[in-house]
Amino acid sequence: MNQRVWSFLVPLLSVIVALIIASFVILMIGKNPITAYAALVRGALGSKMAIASTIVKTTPLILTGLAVGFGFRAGLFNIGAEGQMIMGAMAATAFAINVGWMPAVLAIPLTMLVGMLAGAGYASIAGFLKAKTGAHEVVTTIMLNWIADYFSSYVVTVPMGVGFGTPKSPEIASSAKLPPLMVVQATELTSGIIVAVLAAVFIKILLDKTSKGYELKAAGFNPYAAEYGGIKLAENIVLAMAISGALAGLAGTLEVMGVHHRFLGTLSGGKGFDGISIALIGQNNPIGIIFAALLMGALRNGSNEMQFVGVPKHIIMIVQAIIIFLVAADRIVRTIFLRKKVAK
Amino acid sequence: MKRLLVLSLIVALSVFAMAFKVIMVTDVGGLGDKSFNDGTWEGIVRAAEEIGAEHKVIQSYEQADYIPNLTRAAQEADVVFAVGFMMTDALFKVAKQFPNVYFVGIDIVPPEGTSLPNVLCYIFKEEHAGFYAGYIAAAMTSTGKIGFVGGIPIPPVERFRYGYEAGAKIYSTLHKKKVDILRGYTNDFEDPKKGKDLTMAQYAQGADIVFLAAGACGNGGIEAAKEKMVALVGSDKLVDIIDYVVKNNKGFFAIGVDVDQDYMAPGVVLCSAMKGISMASYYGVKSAWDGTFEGGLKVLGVKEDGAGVSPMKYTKGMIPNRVIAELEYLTKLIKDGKLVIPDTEDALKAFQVPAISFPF
Amino acid sequence: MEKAVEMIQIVKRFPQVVANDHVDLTVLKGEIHAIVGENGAGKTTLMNQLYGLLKPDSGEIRIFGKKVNFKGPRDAILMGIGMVHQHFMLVNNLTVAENVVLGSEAGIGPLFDLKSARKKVSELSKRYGLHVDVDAKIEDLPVGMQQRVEILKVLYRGAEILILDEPTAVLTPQETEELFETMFRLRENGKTIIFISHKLNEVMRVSDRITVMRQGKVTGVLNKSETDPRQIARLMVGRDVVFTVEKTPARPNGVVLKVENLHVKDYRNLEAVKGVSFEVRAGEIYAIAGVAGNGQTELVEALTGLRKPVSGRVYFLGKDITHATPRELREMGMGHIPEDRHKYGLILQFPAYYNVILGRHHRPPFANGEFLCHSKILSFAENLLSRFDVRPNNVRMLGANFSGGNQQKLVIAREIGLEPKLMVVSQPTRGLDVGATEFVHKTLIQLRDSGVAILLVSMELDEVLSLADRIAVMYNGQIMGEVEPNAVSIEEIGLMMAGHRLEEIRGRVA
Amino acid sequence: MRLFLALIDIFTNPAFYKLTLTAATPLIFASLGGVFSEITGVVNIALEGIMLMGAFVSVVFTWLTGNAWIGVLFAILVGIGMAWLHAWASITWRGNQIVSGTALILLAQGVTGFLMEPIFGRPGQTDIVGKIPEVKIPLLMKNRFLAQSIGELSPMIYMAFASVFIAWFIIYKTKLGLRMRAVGENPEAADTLGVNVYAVRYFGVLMSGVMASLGGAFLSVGEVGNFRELMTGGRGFIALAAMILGNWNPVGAMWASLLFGFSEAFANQLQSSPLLRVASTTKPLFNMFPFIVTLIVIAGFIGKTRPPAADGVPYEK
Repeated sequence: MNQRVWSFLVPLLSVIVALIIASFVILMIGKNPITAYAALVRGALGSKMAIASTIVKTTPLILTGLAVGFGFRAGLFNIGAEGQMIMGAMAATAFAINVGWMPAVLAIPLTMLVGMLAGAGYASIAGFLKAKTGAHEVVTTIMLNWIADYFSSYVVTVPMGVGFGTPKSPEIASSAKLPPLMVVQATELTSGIIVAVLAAVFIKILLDKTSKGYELKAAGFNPYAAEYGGIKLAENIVLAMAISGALAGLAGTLEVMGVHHRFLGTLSGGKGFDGISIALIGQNNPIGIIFAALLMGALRNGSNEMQFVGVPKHIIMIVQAIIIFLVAADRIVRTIFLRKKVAK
Repeated sequence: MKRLLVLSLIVALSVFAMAFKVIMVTDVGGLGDKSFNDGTWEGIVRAAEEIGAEHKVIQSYEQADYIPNLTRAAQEADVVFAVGFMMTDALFKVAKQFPNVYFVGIDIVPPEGTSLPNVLCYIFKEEHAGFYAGYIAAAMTSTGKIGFVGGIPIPPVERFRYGYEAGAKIYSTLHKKKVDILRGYTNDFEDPKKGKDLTMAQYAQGADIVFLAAGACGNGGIEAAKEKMVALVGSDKLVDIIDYVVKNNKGFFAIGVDVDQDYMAPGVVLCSAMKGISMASYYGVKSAWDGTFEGGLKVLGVKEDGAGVSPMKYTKGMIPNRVIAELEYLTKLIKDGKLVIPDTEDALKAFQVPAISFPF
Repeated sequence: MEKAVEMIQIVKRFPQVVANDHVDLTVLKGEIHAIVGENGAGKTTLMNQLYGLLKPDSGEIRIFGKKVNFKGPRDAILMGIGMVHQHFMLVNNLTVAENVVLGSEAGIGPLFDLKSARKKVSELSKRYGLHVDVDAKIEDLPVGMQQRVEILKVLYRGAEILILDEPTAVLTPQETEELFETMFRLRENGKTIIFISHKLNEVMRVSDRITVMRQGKVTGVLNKSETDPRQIARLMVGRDVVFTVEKTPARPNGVVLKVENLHVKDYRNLEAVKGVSFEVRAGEIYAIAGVAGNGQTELVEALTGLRKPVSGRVYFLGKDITHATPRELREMGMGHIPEDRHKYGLILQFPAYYNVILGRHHRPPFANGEFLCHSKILSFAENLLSRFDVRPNNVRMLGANFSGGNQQKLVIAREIGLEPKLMVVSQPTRGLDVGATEFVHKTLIQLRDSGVAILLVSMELDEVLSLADRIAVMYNGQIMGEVEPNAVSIEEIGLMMAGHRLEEIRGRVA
Repeated sequence: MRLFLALIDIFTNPAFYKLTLTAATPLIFASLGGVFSEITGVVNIALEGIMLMGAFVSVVFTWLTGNAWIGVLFAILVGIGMAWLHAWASITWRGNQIVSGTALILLAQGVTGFLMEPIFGRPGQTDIVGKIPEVKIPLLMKNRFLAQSIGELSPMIYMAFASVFIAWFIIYKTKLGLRMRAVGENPEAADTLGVNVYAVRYFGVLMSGVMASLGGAFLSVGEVGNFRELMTGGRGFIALAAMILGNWNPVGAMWASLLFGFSEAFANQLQSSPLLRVASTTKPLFNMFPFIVTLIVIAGFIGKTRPPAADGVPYEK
């Protein structure tokens, strides 16, 4: 079967295999897997609200997935989307708190820009160090993650902290809040999803249609040939890290503008890390990443509903682990299903 | 398939509709924190068992889960608990949508100007609990140095510290004993090793009693105290520890937080600075059941049984009776409003120990 | 005479192609048996089966009359077979001694005894005259040395049957001669040698018998004494091959490239080019000959902007380009066919139409502002591929999927498509078969005749002699002398390649 | 001046050096795990997950048997099991090593969280179940400074340093080690010489399971005596960084881990120091110190490190 079909089929088949394996675990704790999975589907897609919150969850995952995936395309392993997301959200908040006087048409894009610039700037540190001294980006971005984490928890408790009992920033100005697309009770479907999808399309165009994208990919595939072809490697490394960081920063910014409306300490909740698996499930293709993020978002959101029928949320982490594992070793999946086909 | 789904939904809903139901939604930490979540749950279970209500707990993955989880809970339950300061915004957004469901927020303060009749919020005067810890620590230290290990310096943690420092200051003023306080933060509530390392660092600098206001990091701190104590005493048996401490008048101790953690290392955990979380959630459920529920904010301190010190089951024998008696007296002063424990940094700086003379 | 190797009716299929189609091979004990054929004829596949790296789909292998069924190279090694691969199979960060003993290390139990390994290896190298520093790391050794290590590896394992896959490509004539002496010595000791080559003069010089292959089939088994190169070539290629490159005398014009006292350091920060000066004129091919690892790579990198020179000056059409970037050089009209097409020349994961615009991807007509013009790129690529007869003529195929010769054609097509004024060409025919080599040579001559200045760096002496209008020989980062091809003997060039200056040689003769 | 006094106070305090060691030990174990795996050419980002699993399993079996060493033993076995999954996916099935690694981290987080309830009857964290006692080295106890710094330590700390030596010995002094280095650099070359590339890689990856699970077990039964969900807190990633900083060499990884432990102990000591007057709310910034130090060291002093050439590349015959 051809490559394109498989790249789409493997994640889907992996989901099936993972759900089958997990159903044994569910049986072991004395629950009914069918009830559990019905709850999973219901929780992810069963109602307007379910769909809205699935999309809310998907939005930042698309962007962190893009951040990591874009890095991979340019030959960089940006494990620091987590920290860039925090820095982006924090800077955007600091800006958006003070723009009450600005009309929304100005405040919204400017806030996004600030968040993206902060993410880009923070990621560029790693890019710059790699270009300048050859320092491995995995090490530097891991370190930068922790620094961002500690710094942000300082920021929300001291300079930006408000209120009694809560480590959080003040609410951002209402002109900087993203208008919701749909409101179901307290759940607001943020228009951030549009921004995220546009970002994916933008990255797709950048990679496939522009000469800059050509250079970034060339440097990612073969830095020697790229240099031979007149492409400046150091410049490309910094630029690629900056774009990757801007995407992660945008993920954090949209969380602030569209969901929480303020900066909360542990905002990222591992989404930067999720970006790695999403990027790879989506084969580092921006459009694939949208679907991979949607899959993750739906599983995560549906798993909340599973808790209501008494299945612990850890089950869904195990399901995710198996899916990702099978996507990694996709030949396992191909073998399982191709053999079946042959047998028929 | 679709029909099956609808059918199961109907069955589920009809079952749910019958009994009185309590659902607790936690933040990302979940049960097992030996703090808010466990404390709240304990009170819910106690009340629910008394009145025969259904009860369950839903854990959130991340902040974006608060609203969906609270909404889902409100669709099913009569009383919904939101536990943890992070859920403030979500709680009030959802509660507005469900005026017929009671909501209880633990460690949550209504945002300025918001007040809903169906939302009851509890917060605690941690500084009161911290006061006991500080007073006992100052009384018991043999090195003149006591430690404070905080998690992330969020306001509840800081209030514990204000009380702790004030308590130590009261003791040292009244008894003219010089007491230094070492302060540090793990900046984390999850990692016990970090708690242990920081506690050990404070022991290394001469502290012999450390107050652990750091969530699960505290477990590591307790283990640090145990390690030091066992090395000193040569045994981890309670009798040997008491014997040694009484005879030599020294030892290494930890002070627990939120709930009674004395049992975790008998004789080594000097006392625990407790919050009356389970009591709050117990009354939350009960009031909803018997119709006396009133919205608003309740601040629970010593007077309301919302803060206090553990019974010191294992360590009472080491602590001089005089100290216990003094604490009883001071408790009365706090209840009467004659002794105000500072609850902000500024109040702490300005805090002057009032002239207190014990009647004994 | 005893048969050392018999391969009977060997068939090996790969997904797209039948690599060995009922191949028979018989090698007698104590002979030097050459296997010749173009790239892709199936020589290497056949040898990989003999060495246990691949399993035949059908057929039988006998070693000294005994039927064998190898599960891996270990089995083959145990049967006394050793192979020196065309692409060196060396571990770069290990020392010579470690590389030689890897897989059959000395030592008690699990321990590795480096001392005895060093001793054994240096004894071995002395016995066969293959001198090499046993403690040097492979990555620090020139290619020629690395090959010695490969031969030592085989000898260390006590091989009775040695497979040498294109062993002479990187050696000086003297070194080649030494290798042949070694081979003869080995034959005298009763060892059997299988010698894979497409250099017919070498085959004629050393082998006893010759098996010729074409397109996965054996097209002939010949005794050397009864054949001639022309017959072998016909069997190899399936047609008559033109051996000498037809060319008219050069009509050089003004100086295009001028290099003055250039010093360049290599990646280890050691000086690799030590004061080189020369000029290349329009319409001539100026060749730099020499054994690999004598600074040619660094020289080319410095000229093409990939490496910063330490000192000296480079002028291109009168302009100082000492510190120009690759992009600036390209804009000025310098083409570059790099030595290692996998590392520098192509982006294997890119389709052909992307590969042919590398270096010009950022400017019209291929890019319009920031955007690529795919329609123009595609039509340009289609044009180029047909003009240079790249096969298959599919612009959407990934670089990795083209054969070696066609990859090289892609690179050459791209660089010529640039319409350069100067072409820096490095090892243009490495690993190419006779047909492709012929094409490349013709193309270079045409280019020269159209007035382009060509700097050719090659380790193949034949190539240099047949193409160049002037030849410089490089040794240890310096130029030993500059000669014209029709006024120099092979011996003189060989001596220069071994580090003797031209004046010194001619002075001695005189 | 106060800072200066505080620094003197810290550096002359023997307990500071002990704290450096206890902070570095889990990193030493885990980074050795990384070295074992990557030197044979398999990237193992799953260290974090294997550590977490090791921490959990050792607590479970310590709780069941009352003997912490049995806990450690089972941690090693499960660590090997986790590593085997990684090896199976990335060597046998030639999967993407980074993806497989992230899957295993998630698996460990899910499984440990999930099993808390059925095993201990409650989620979140366990009580203190017991741990490996410290041992005294009589020879060192004579000198006060030595006694308080390295005289009385958890035996697992000594094990960590022994492991550094063992790892160094295996990699540089045995036949297997030579093959490991060869396979990580040029698997094809090793294959042609009859070295079983897959077997050698399996060995490397399984050893990384042993080491990482020891690192996790040290955190739980070696140090704090209980298990808490996600208690490894990213140490697996720091170990990964230490491995790179140490240039894929066991001794280098040890130094990098020690540097990190040193800065962590230093930050703890400094922020607690009564000599230093800093607003308590800014103290969390001290926790950034080890990460900033690492960043500066890698950027300023180490720069380029060189991974094994075939690191992360599946080998296909």
